[in-house]
Amino acid sequence: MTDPALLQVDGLSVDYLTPQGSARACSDISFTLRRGEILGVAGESGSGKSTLITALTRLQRPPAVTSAGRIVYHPADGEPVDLVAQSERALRRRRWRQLAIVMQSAMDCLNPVMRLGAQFTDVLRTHDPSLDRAAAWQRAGELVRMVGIAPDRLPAYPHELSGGMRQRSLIALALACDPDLVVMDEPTTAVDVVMQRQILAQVLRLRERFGFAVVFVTHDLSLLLELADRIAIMYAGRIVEIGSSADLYHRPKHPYTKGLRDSFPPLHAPLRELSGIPGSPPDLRDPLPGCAFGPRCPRAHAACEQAVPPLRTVEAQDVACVLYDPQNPEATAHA
Amino acid sequence: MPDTPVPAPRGTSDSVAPVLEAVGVSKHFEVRNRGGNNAVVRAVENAGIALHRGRIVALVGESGSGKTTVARILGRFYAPTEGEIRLHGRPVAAGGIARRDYFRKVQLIFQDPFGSLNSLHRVRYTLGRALKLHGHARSRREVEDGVIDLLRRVNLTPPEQYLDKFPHELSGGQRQRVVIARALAVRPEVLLGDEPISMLDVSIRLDVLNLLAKLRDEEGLALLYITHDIASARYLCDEIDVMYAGQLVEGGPKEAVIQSPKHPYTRLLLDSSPDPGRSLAAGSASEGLFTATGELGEPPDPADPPTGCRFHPRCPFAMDECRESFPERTEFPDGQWVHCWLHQKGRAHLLAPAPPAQSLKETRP
Amino acid sequence: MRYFRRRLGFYLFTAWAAVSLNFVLPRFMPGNPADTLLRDLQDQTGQAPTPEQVHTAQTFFGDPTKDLLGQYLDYWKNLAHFDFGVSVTNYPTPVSQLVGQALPWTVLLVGTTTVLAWVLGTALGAYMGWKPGSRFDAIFAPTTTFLHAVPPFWLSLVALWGFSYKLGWFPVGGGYDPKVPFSLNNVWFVLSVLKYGALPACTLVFVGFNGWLFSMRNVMVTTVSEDYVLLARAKGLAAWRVLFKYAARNALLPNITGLAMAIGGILGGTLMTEMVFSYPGLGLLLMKATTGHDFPVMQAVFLMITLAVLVANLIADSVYVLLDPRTRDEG
Amino acid sequence: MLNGILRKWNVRIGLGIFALALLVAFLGPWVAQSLIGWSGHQVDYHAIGRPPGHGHLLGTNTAGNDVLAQTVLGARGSVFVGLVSAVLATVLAAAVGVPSGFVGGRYDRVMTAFTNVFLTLPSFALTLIVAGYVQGAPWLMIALIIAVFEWPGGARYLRSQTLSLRGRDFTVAMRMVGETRLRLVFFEVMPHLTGIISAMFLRAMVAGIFAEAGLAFLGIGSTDTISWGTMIADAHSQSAILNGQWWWFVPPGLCIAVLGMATALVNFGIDEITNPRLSAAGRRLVKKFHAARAAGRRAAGPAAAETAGRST
Amino acid sequence: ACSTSRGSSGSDASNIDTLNMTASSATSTFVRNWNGFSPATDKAPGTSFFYEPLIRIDTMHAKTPEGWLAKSFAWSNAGKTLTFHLRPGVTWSDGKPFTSADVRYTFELPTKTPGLAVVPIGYRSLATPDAHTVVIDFAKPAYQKLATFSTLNIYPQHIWAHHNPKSWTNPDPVGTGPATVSGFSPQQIALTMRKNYWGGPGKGVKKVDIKAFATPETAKAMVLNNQLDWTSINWQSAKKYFTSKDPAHNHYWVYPTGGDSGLDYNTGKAPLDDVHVRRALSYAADPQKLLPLAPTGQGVANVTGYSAAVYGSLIAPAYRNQKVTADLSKAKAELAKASYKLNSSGVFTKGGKAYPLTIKSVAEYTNWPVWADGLAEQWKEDLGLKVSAVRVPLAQMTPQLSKGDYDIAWDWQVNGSSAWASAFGVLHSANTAPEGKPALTDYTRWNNPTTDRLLNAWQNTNPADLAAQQKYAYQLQKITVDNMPFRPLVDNGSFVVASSKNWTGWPSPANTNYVPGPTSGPDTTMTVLNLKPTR
Ligand SMILES: Nc1ncnc2c1ncn2[C@@H]1O[C@H](COP(=O)(O)OP(=O)(O)OP(=O)(O)O)[C@@H](O)[C@H]1O
Ligand SMILES: Nc1ncnc2c1ncn2[C@@H]1O[C@H](COP(=O)(O)OP(=O)(O)OP(=O)(O)O)[C@@H](O)[C@H]1O
Ligand SMILES: [Mg+2]
Ligand SMILES: [Mg+2]
Repeated sequence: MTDPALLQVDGLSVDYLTPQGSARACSDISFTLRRGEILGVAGESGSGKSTLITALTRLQRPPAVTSAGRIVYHPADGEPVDLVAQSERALRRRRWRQLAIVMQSAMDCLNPVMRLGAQFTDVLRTHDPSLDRAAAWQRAGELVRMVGIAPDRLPAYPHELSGGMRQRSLIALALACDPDLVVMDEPTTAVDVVMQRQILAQVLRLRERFGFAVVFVTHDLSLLLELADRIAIMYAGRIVEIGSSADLYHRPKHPYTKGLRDSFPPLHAPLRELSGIPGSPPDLRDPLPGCAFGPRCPRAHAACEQAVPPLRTVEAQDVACVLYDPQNPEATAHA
Repeated sequence: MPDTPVPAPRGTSDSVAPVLEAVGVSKHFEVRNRGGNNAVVRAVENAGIALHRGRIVALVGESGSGKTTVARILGRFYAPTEGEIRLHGRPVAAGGIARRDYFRKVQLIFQDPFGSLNSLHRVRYTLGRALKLHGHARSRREVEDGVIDLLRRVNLTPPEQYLDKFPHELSGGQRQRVVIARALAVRPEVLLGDEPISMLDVSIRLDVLNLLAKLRDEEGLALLYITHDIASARYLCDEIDVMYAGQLVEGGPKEAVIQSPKHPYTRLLLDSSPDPGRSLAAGSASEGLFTATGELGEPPDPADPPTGCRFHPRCPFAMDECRESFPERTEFPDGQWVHCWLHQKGRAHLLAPAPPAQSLKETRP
Repeated sequence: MRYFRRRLGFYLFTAWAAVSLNFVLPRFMPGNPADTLLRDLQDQTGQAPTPEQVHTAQTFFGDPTKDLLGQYLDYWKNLAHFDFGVSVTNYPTPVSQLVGQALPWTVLLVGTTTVLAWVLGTALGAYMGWKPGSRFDAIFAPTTTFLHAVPPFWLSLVALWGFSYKLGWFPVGGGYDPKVPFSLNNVWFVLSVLKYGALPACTLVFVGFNGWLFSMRNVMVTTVSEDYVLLARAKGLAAWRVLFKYAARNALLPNITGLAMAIGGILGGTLMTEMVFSYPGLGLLLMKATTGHDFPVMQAVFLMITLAVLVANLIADSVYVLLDPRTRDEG
Repeated sequence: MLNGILRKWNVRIGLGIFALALLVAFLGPWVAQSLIGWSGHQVDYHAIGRPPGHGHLLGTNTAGNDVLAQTVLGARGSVFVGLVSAVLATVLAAAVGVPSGFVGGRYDRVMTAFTNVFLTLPSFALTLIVAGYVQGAPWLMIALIIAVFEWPGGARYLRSQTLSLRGRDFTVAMRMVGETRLRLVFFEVMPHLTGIISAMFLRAMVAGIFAEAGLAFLGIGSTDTISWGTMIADAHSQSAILNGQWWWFVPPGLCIAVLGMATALVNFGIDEITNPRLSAAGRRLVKKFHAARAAGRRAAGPAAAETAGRST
Repeated sequence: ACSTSRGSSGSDASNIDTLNMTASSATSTFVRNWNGFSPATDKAPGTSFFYEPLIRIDTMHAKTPEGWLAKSFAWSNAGKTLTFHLRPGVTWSDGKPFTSADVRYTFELPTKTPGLAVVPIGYRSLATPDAHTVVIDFAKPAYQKLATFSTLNIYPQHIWAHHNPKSWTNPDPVGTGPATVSGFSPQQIALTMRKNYWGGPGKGVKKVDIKAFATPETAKAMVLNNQLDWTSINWQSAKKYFTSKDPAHNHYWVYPTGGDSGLDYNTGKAPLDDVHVRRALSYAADPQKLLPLAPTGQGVANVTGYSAAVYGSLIAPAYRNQKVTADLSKAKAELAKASYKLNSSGVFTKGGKAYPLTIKSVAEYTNWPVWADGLAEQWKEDLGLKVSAVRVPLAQMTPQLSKGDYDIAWDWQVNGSSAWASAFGVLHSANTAPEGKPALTDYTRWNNPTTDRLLNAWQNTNPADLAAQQKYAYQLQKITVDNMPFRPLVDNGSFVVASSKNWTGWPSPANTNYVPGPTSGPDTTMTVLNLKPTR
């Protein structure tokens, strides 16, 4: 893993401002994404995954605001830039050529009253004005063929395509301008396992071909374990653990990661009784002073309520848990 | 937490009479297709399913394969186009058993716990109505006691705390448990669960699965569990039936089906299901059956299904027979059965060694 | 296409219902043209009608409820020949002539003001919905709320009082300057039509655009938060392109059907405006016919309005199908 | 949900205005007689067509009636017509729409066609024609006529809502538990329609007031009651516009407008609850946030902005 | 002929030759329909400029008939024969001569054309011994029919014989009258005065523009803006809002029509069958106080209803100068005498039964409803009697009155074309009907043999015999004043709005023998011919 860094996220915080008070949906998020890497982000519903994705691509909608942090992007050519500080106009030039996005619901993401092909050509021609109409259409055809859709479906309207086709065409669309980074927010939740497999296999093959990096968000940890190079586990707006897939699966450090892993019964391995994670996630509007997972944590103790544990490197991964705090007497018990 | 092995499935399906049984049911929907002409969607074709006391049958299959339709036929939400439903061996069609009496025996649990509870009614009302409707409680006292008892049975404790809550004050898992409690209120013998956990957050799904297992074990309910997720089916069920494009293609004891699938579609399903254990079992990656997953093709159009075995256009082993007619049922000694020409034609060896499927991820240098 | 066939069937049915209703209504309602005539006569001459006159008037108008089926068939036969009969209060002028005289004015007034109001409202609404909470939105939203709540005819009255009587900027009524020769080839005539139509048109636009503005704004706000608009932004498309091709175009759809649905209401509102400004259109004709119990004219005007509404709906349906491919497959 | 609605300021103001209008409508004659000191018809022979002042807060009309007293009495004429027509229209809409959506099948098709026909007919022209036939009808009749042409829109909307509610899991679930049809309609489906129905009711009420005023203005209103509509019509026919007696025709029009605005406010509130995206509150906060940030940055200089980004 | 540029009429620089006027009733648009046989109420105006009757009525002098197209007329054969001597030298506007054949054609048309909505005169025979004589024979003495001839315009046979009078709209009328149509648009009709009119070319009016006005408000505004010279609308507070703005040029006159309006009591119905109730109501009604509420310029009526200015000596000397006044003490005394008693809430009761009263008036009129409201208020304050005021739409007033569906109504009373006709319509039992059945014109359901006998006798009296006329008139007047089937309150008037900025020569009510109404037949012609331009 010696690839150069593509994206450096540093202390990113995102708030939702509501009349009832603001909720910090992403809090002090830091990580580095390397070129060509697949970073998985997992966590339960409401943990801030989508918020993170939209913040990374600077696409957040009111009432979300980036309240702190930097997102430093390293283009292949040129100086690193902080996306947070960029103007909308400057960003627009980077969009899709460098940053593309695939969202969860393909039906909602395609303009229902535009033909599929037109949704390709407008972005192609925006970023490459030299492309004429026919050439753009040609290119759109190549793109959809890449994901196993016949180019003669280009004149179709989105509602005339099956769910799987729509989802795949979104992936093809994301690759239209050969981006450096594709962020994917649960791109396969709405399709069934067979289709999911097909789509992910395609993403991997295309990644091989084009070398883009992926930030892949899902709540399905078992899927990420197969797919991602590294995985970040989010809980209540924070990354609680980040590390390679293998490490996370075999040696989860954070009690939450462990609980999450054990929420997925195995397909082949011997069965045992699993219990999931009891309780429900905290209210982000009213954060606890200590570890947000404390109330649900089987190993919680007094120290957990004091302060939010910082992310620190433990063995191969980074964990935010007092159990791994060298100053914590309980820590040794586990480590 | 100690790793306690799940008890092995008890009894076999043949030993006792099924509580609820679908015999050769089909369901066709009249729809209007794009040209504005009428078309028939063959959502379910000649399916048979038997639910036994104290056992859970899982029905798996990809989207649109007809699972929900089967559940709704069993729940008498749809009348089957063909075939019949038998409750304790008695056909229930037209006049056989009154709807009210039927619902007393068979209850359906919906996928979406957010939608299946009326947001304007308190838990007390929802459960109380179910009790009163079937005469299980009359006075206020009885209703209150009945509701408390129900809440306790679905592990919502202390029950008093939940009595007067509105659905939006409950978490997803709690809501699904209220839904189950409502189904239990009529004291059914059969529960039909249509993807009862798929809308729940990952961390709380197991809770509900464990509750269903408890109901089977402690109350001897017969259960149908519909899911996409084979892993959870394996975790919960005794028996797995696989459905493809409206047809039941394979079934049998769960471990048999999962460890040695006899139908290529079951293999595809298993290969497609994420399994962290598999991919991370270092170096064991070998060729799967469906390597070129990209060229698998689209699922069939239920309004115009392929002839013969409906899986043939996507099947790597497709033979001429497969295109012509639907194969007979092949039974195996351990209770597994399959509809596949490979077995009829003695080519089963093609499937025989079930290698651990290929990992999605290439091992990168 | 099946969709069209079904819609067409519906419109034919509605047209039949409207036409029949039109036939039935006058025949079963109290009131009597003879009485109206006599009273008017007395009103004009200042003399009581003689008993002979009373008798003559009553026999002239006869009993409207005799041989209904035969009348009904005749009614259809006449309609097929575009024969709407003869006006009572303008006897023996054919109704078609009266309608022909009034129709252009209403078409002119309603046509231009509806289009103007719609375009203005939709454009402003799109802009407000694009950036909800902006200063423009914050100022305009409450203002238009209030304007929307003002009864149109009252606003017309106030406008008439202010602009015509107090300030004298506009004429107090009529469709053109009677001093100018009545001819479309005459520039002065055309100018006078514009001058006379300005105030009614302005009030109609003023009252009318708020509704469009609101529906457009609200749909736009919703549309702007759709995922496909977000994706369009993510694609780095120019802002105007996102606004027009993705947000506004989709948000426009309800306003298009709304336009057709509203035609009936618009005609109703115009009627009052025509009253206030004595604008010589269909509304005024209908009004006069109603007070004069001039059934043939009432029937004809009502039929015109109904047909206009039906045609507008039909057009809107077609346009909608053109603009929204999803409807084409609908059952 | 109902609680949430009542907590919105615009809903509160709107409902407040409605409550006031109702109060005035019911207490009208009493208010006029004891608070204003003039009944609507009482003639002040010493003040004919006087502008506001001299014991007449809103002046008098040319018949020597106190305009304020008439406005107060007119509330009754207008509001009652609005109220009754709204009740009728809403009941009709619910009685046609809800069963149509719930029962479905042929009954639904017939009712839908019926509703659509009504919806397509130009209602105001028809109202005018029908009202013209029954000229000089008592206010109850006027209300009835208005209601007859006001229900179809609501019926269609209620039908589609019922249709969707009927297919919703919770209704299906209760049916599968064995719930009776009647209770399904009244206890499962109807409660979800109350928001819609109440909004519809308010809108119908104002539409009724509008329609009454319009008809009165055209001389087809009820003739035995004072309403805001008849006041405007009288003012118009008695040359108040030409003679500039604004105090005569402005108050009733404003009253109608204010009631109209009250409905708009209530409906906005309901809209914002049912479609939270319409609420601009969040956006305003975001704007404020950015403004505060920009101000902070300007105050602290560019260097501070760099570090500010990293804190917290 | 119209010029192609903007109209130049009325501009300050040139001489004035166009009279700008309106028709008498509001219409927003004209329809080109001058079919005189049509019963239409919205025909195009201007008829009196084209068609003329044989005689005219001098309203200002006891409604005396005078010759018009007929130079003279005479009764013979005890009122059974009427001879008209036509004016020689009269031509139709197309140049053809006017003869007795045209008169014959016109009078015979209703009887010869089935379905024509025109009342036949009802003569026995009609003869035209020569081109200028028309002799009409009646079966009975027909003195009172004479007035009818003042409303029957004569049409040219040579034109109408070629058209169907039932369906022809007569777009370009050819008549004996002073003008012809030179232009038509929906808002204006342009007329050109004939040079060869039998009555002479007049004193200066060359053209007449008849303008449409949708509401009286529009007409008022047009007058104020100097767009109109002449119109006929009732202008409340005209002094304040009109004449005082330019007293020298702005004129507003209310010409008496001879009749009045006031209260009709439904004498066929309790409690108004009780004369004391009627008197109580009448004595408590104070028109003096009502008039300012709708100050149209009309005056308080004579107690008989007959206007003294018109009928003069035909009104009984006892009443001649007696205007209606309120007398509260008399009212209260009558109330005490009534067999119906007022209960605490002000409703008449008798035998435990309550008889609530309403007063109806025509909703569309601007003055009556206001007065009716005021009356209700007066009765409430002065008698403690509760009467609710109801406004009835114009179209329904007649049916309701006719069926007796009212208690008290504000309505016209003595408004016939002659003193006799005025009384006959409202008093004779031939014109009434039992309760519930439609009465023709006697809405109060006054049914009294004496009255009938007097009316019948009067009908057969030669109008020239003034003493006989007076005898019957006085007796009838006493009956109505005493029994009060109706109570006159306000003089009926023709309202005339005129401006002398452009045209002078308007008559005034004090000294005129014609009424300057814009649609008053020959009187209109007389007015126009007498106008002189100011420049
Ligand atoms: N528009 C909004 N206004 C206020 N709070 C919001 C808004 N959108 C999201 N949130 C809150 O922000 C938090 C994170 O939401 P986010 O959508 O990022 O979660 P997620 O991890 O993507 O969940 P899911 O798996 O359900 O998609 C949640 O607690 C949510 O309640
Ligand atoms: N009411 C209906 N009318 C017409 N077609 C229907 C109807 N219900 C289901 N179908 C069709 O029948 C087929 C089977 O649908 P069903 O819902 O049973 O599938 P499923 O296996 O439950 O799918 P999923 O996993 O997506 O829930 C689908 O093609 C569906 O489109
Ligand atoms: Mg998300
Ligand atoms: Mg399903």
